[in-house]
Amino acid sequence: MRPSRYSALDLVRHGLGDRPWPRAWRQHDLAPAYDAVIVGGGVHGLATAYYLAANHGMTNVAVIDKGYIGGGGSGRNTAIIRSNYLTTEGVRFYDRSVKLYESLSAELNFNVMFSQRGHLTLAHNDGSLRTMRWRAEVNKLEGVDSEVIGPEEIKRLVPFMDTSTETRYPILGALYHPPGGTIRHDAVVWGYARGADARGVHIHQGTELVGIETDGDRVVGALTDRGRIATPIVVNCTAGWATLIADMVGVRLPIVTHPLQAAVTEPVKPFLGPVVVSGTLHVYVSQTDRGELVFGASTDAYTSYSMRGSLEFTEELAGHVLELMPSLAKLRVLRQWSGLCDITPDFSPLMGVTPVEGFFVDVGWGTYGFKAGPVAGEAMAALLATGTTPENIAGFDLARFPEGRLVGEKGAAAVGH
Amino acid sequence: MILVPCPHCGPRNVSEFRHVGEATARPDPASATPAQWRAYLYLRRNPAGWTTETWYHRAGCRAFFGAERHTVTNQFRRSWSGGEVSPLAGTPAELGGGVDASTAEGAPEP
Amino acid sequence: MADPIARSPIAPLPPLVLRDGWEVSERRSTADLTLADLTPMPKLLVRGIGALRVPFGRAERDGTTLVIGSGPGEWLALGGHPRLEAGGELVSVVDLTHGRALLRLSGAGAGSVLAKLCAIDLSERTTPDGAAFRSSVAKLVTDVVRDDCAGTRSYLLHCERSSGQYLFDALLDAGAEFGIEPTGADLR
Amino acid sequence: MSTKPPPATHRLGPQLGEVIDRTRPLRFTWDGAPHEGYAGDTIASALAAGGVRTFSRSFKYHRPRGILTASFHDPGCIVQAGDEPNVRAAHRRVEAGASVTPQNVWPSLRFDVRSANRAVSRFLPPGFYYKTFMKPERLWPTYQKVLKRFASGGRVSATAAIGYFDKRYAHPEVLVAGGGPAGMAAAVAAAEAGASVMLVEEEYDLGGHLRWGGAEELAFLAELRAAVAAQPGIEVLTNSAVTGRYDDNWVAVLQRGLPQHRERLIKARVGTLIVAPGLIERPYVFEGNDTPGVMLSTAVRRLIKLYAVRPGERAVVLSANADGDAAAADLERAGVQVAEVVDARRGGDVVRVRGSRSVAEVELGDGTKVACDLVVMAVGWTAPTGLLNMAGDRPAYRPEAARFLPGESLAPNVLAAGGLAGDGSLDQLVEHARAVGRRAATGEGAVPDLEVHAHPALFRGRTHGMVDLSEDISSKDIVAAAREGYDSVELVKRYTTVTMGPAQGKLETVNAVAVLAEATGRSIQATGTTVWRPPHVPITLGALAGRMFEPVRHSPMQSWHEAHGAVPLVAGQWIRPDRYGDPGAEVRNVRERVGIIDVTPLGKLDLRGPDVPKLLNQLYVNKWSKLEVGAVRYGVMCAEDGVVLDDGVTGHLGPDHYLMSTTSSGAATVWEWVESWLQTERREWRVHVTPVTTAYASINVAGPNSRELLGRLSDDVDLSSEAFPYMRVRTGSIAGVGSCFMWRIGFTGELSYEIHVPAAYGLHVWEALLDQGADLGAAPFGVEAQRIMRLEKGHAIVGQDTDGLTQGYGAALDWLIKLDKDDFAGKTELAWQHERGGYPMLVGLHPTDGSVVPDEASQIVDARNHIVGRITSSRWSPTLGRSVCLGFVARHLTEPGTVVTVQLPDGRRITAAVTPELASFDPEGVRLRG
Repeated sequence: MRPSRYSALDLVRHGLGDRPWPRAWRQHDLAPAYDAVIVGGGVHGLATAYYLAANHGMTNVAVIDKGYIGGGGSGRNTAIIRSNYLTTEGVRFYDRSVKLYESLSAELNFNVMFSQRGHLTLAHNDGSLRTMRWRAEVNKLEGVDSEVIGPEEIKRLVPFMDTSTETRYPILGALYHPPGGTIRHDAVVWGYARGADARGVHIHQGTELVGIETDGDRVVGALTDRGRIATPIVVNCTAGWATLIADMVGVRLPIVTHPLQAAVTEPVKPFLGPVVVSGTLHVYVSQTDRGELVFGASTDAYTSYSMRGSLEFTEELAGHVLELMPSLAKLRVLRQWSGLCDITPDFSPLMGVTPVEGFFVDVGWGTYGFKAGPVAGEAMAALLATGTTPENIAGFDLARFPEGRLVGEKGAAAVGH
Repeated sequence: MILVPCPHCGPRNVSEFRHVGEATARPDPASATPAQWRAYLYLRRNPAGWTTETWYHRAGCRAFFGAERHTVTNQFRRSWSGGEVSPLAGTPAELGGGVDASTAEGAPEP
Repeated sequence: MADPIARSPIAPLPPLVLRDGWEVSERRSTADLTLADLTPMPKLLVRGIGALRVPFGRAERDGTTLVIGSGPGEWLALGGHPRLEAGGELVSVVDLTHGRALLRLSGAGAGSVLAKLCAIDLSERTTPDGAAFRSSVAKLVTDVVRDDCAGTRSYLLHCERSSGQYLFDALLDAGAEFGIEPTGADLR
Repeated sequence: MSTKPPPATHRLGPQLGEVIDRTRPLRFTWDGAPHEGYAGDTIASALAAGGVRTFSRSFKYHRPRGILTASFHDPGCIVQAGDEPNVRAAHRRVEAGASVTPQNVWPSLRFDVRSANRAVSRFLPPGFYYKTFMKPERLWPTYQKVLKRFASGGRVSATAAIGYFDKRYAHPEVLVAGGGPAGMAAAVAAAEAGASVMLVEEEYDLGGHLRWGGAEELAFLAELRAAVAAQPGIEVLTNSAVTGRYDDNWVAVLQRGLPQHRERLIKARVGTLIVAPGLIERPYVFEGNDTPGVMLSTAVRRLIKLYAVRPGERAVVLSANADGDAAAADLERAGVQVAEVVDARRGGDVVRVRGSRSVAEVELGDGTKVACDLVVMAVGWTAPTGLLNMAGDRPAYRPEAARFLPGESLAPNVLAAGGLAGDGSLDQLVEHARAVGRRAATGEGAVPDLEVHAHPALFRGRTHGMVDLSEDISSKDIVAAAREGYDSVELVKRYTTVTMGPAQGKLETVNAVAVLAEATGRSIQATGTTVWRPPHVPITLGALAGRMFEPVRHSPMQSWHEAHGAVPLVAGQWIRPDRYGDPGAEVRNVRERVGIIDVTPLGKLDLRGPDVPKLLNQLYVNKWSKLEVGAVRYGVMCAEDGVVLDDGVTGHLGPDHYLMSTTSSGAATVWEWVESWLQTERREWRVHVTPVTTAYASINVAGPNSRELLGRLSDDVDLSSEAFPYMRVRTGSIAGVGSCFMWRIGFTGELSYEIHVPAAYGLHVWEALLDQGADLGAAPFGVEAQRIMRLEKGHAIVGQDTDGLTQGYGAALDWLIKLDKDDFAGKTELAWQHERGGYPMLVGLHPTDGSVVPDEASQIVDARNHIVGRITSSRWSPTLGRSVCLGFVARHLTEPGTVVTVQLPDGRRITAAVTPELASFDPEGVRLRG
């Protein structure tokens, strides 16, 4: 079946008739068997399910989530979209994601509010500036719009920015990436869920994976707290619990889990255009259409599964925000939260097959999983449906660590931001 | 700000420490296979529960020490001097000594 | 050639005089809360299990020398050379007179000032007179010694030389609301 | 516009517990017009006294909003005060001369164009923006501009005064959050038991609801205040708030309105936290419940008793409890005509309120319509369980009491007291609180259970109304969202944004949950609440940031550099001279005469003990066993993955005594690296490590005249090439300063001496060098000139000419790496890299057109436009009169003479040739050995 179309006209119709809107996705009983069980009802899991159904006609699929959809990293990240990466592979991969995001509202008939307001990565030292130029040059060769700009141009784009040389870490320049921006993260999750549901995918919230049944080295079932599901395919699309789920089938992943915290201020009238990122001050900030400032920083310094958040996070964050924009001192922080990030040694994901037949991974997304949601879903769907690994994720294979083929994105991270 | 029990200085704010990471014994370089060696470099158990790890009291006694911490509650139950070497050094390069570990730089951009 | 002049990393307030080859401030403040630069004082780092008797976390006077148990098997000796215990272990002595800065924060409000920069509990219960600890002060690794003078609350702060001026300025800023004043040091 | 403030038409005569000082009138402006209030007035009470009823417009439908709670949480009273946005007008005291303006109004408070939204509200269901603006895609940015216009909140300005904010640490054994009767009693009991106590109250005075009680309550309050004052162990913080409880009882307290600062963050390591915030009165949901003139019973009592303000002329009171009845009595006493007291306990109800700008008429459950300008709601309470939630507790809903109460999973070092913990008479609550206080202080003593009194469950009447006033979310919106499948409390919150506004759910959550439960047919307990997250009370970025401590490091010669116009270079914590004038001229002076550079930031580790050679062999890739006293050697360190970590020279100063130098930026890393090996893998080795980076002022004296210059200053060291050859170290005096180290090494490629002088004498020696060397051309040079010269010499910089994946052999270190050593850090990976081969290599590059300097990070591409390398360093060489570069190229391009294509950032393409050596200048090293 098709979902009821959303449109301005429908808004008027429903408004006049006070007709209730149909459910965006339905509730189902747990079927005894599915062709594939996707673990994790976030953007990765739901996008994978959506493209399985939409691109490959594979619809006897379940997405299970122990909580509610979008309750993990997908609903906790700061929804920054960009493709200004360092390596050719990275740039191509994320550029595909940006392209998919650009047409996602129309594709899903659900406005995900992708706002390409531009993305600035500040450089406070020559090493950092060199890295920005490195990224800009690779981006340009791949046809991605990125350019290194100077303090005057930065001031023009962000009048609140202190671009003087009197600051502790003066701003020397920035990588400017016009197609970058922000998106309404929940809308992406709901849009994919609605689209997948309309194509027959079963979405099971409040359903926790408790075990994976194998026959030799082959997956035969998924055990949940609501019962057993017979399935030849289990896809691990989780963040925070990736290693715990892999442990169920004895697959070891090169992942450590760190909390990543974020905070939001009270709303004020719009004053900040682009997304602003500073690696040296490890802070990023953007203003939502509601007027709130959304902040993030780098992951917590020690591994943890705690999502309670810390005071020191907001302290460091505020200090660094005010070094960039001192006149915001009287703006108030309204709420802080945290999510879990699965960090790999080369800051690149783990995607594809594992030593256990039928157990697939789409994990290890660190702090950049949301922006990859659509392309990851598209590629994983292709892998599951065709059995062959798409070229654009071949480099993210599990074997690269024992074989010492780390992905080059680590290059920049260690050079300093 | 959790408290980390330094075996020498007693409980101190975590910002005084560097989390070296989950303990991993160094294989014998002479006989280690690539898979074994890279397990030492990259593979960690990453449990949601009690874990044995190494900490460095950067802003205190400068001791490396081992500790058992619960990764969900962040409670510690034991600590002792020693611990395991960290294969990848890992202290952010740009900031010199003498700062709180909490101001460390090094993670990739979101 | 001019005689060598030794200088502290902390710019001294006029009037200036030379004392033992060091350029120091003659200024004397009468404020209730003062901050003094004691950098010219000799500073030795002693290492070696059992090299000295003073326990870790305590500071004791050995004649004119203040011996600080600054770490496990590690001591700081300020103002002179302590008598080392004979021990089988490796013992080393490194002169850090030029490598560190030394400040004294004195006055009834000294604890209140330090409490703005340092997370350690400064109450009598936890850090009484003679207590020593190394921690973060204004985000700078600093050895702190509670070393009261004639019953008045006083702290010695010992940090890496190149950040001496930074720490000095941070303490003055924190002490402003309590009327702190910089003063020249009596180094004897 | 008149400059006379309006008469205080609504100000009452003196009240028993009033907090205003009638002897101190204050002038301020509201929306540009002059107003008057008294010291002690809040902005809202002062305006209400002058008859103001509308304080703002709501964010979505721009409905007029007035006083609802007359407390910090009041969603209708959020205003702009000067350059400060989102000020809580019902809490912030009025200041003389303040300029206060309403928010979310355009063009004016009285007439607001956007209130047209109200007409179309039926067409703006929750999440309507998800359902439209999808096509055509190119128009979305335009739609978005329109949406942005509706952003709520005040304004920030790029020129706002920053102000002074700071922080302090505290270590109270007991911290009490809430200064009402229970909090005061708990604090006194804890202090009596010998504990140090911090008592934190959000409002300006201790006392909580006793402050607006009758004579009896006020007398009891006076006793409690006296008891608190009598305890020296209690630190009282009013106009302050606990903003969060974190792991290990790390508690954040926001202290407001200090004389010298606006806000201060107190970070308290607390023994036991007592949570005693009292209860928050809950609004009632019915049609028109957000109309100005609809108030909570506590709001009217605050206005009357604390501020002597008459909240209206003719009131209808909906009462389900004693506080409602008391409010009715207070209104009567204040001369307000109470048209009707609707008793909810007997089934009385309010159906809807009519009135466009403010209340005009109310329709009751029995259908009667009563004309009035004030509707008072007393329908029950919300327990502010946020802090308990942060301490791991999941509050439990008690249907008979119609509110949440503390659950079972509270952390042992957190206790609850007062109305949050249960019901009872004032005496019972105080007794309970005293027991809690004693237990907090001593860890002993039983805490009696409090009873829980029945209370009618009143959330939504028979009409739909506003649930979240600050977000403009009605009960109808929540029902609609649930029907669409957003039927869990988390999903409905995200979809409708209910409880996401300034009050963060303190007023709205329970009503939202109740409406959702009603819509889904689940119980309130089963529906549950969202997780309360810090901060419990909004806190400014300024207070969180405090004084922003960022340590900086300076060399002993910093004052000289500043006095001589050095351009500063921020290198991590170090501030260094980048240049004094023209770097090219500085280079020429070094190449032709002699220059001096301040290299104090070079990391230096003093190494002592018999096992130092073992340590060096373990951490460097080359061999160290045979380094005799007086010799120095260059070394490179790799991590265990074979990636280049740092480089530098180490000298053998004397028996069991070495000095290791590191890069400036790597100093901390290497120190920890060394310590980690000595304290873990190699604990048996006897080595003492001491960082002595700034125990010495380090100066590099470089150039043909350097020997002559140093000779003039050092009388006890034979500097002749025979006595003091290249790669040797000597100890002696310079300019009268003893025990200086002199290393004969050269990063610049010239005859040069790196001297390490006891730091306090650094400036003395620096000035002596320039003074004595004037005729030799001695002049300072900066980091930039040094960078040019090292590049001419082909010296790679770790972190610039290598990256986070560059293993030893890729950095062209074949000549240094000794795989025949039995073990060293990174050996295994380096051996495998060597076997594997095929890795990209660092090479020297000369652009064919020597006048072009390709920017660093320019990419090297092949014919098919694929990236096959990049420029890592590039400069114009004044010595060679051409550009010189280092770069990475794919293995098949490393042969000297190979010509590669470089893509410049401006789009141009140039060619460059691989050079035979990394060094472009004096590759044989004749000059530095001279």
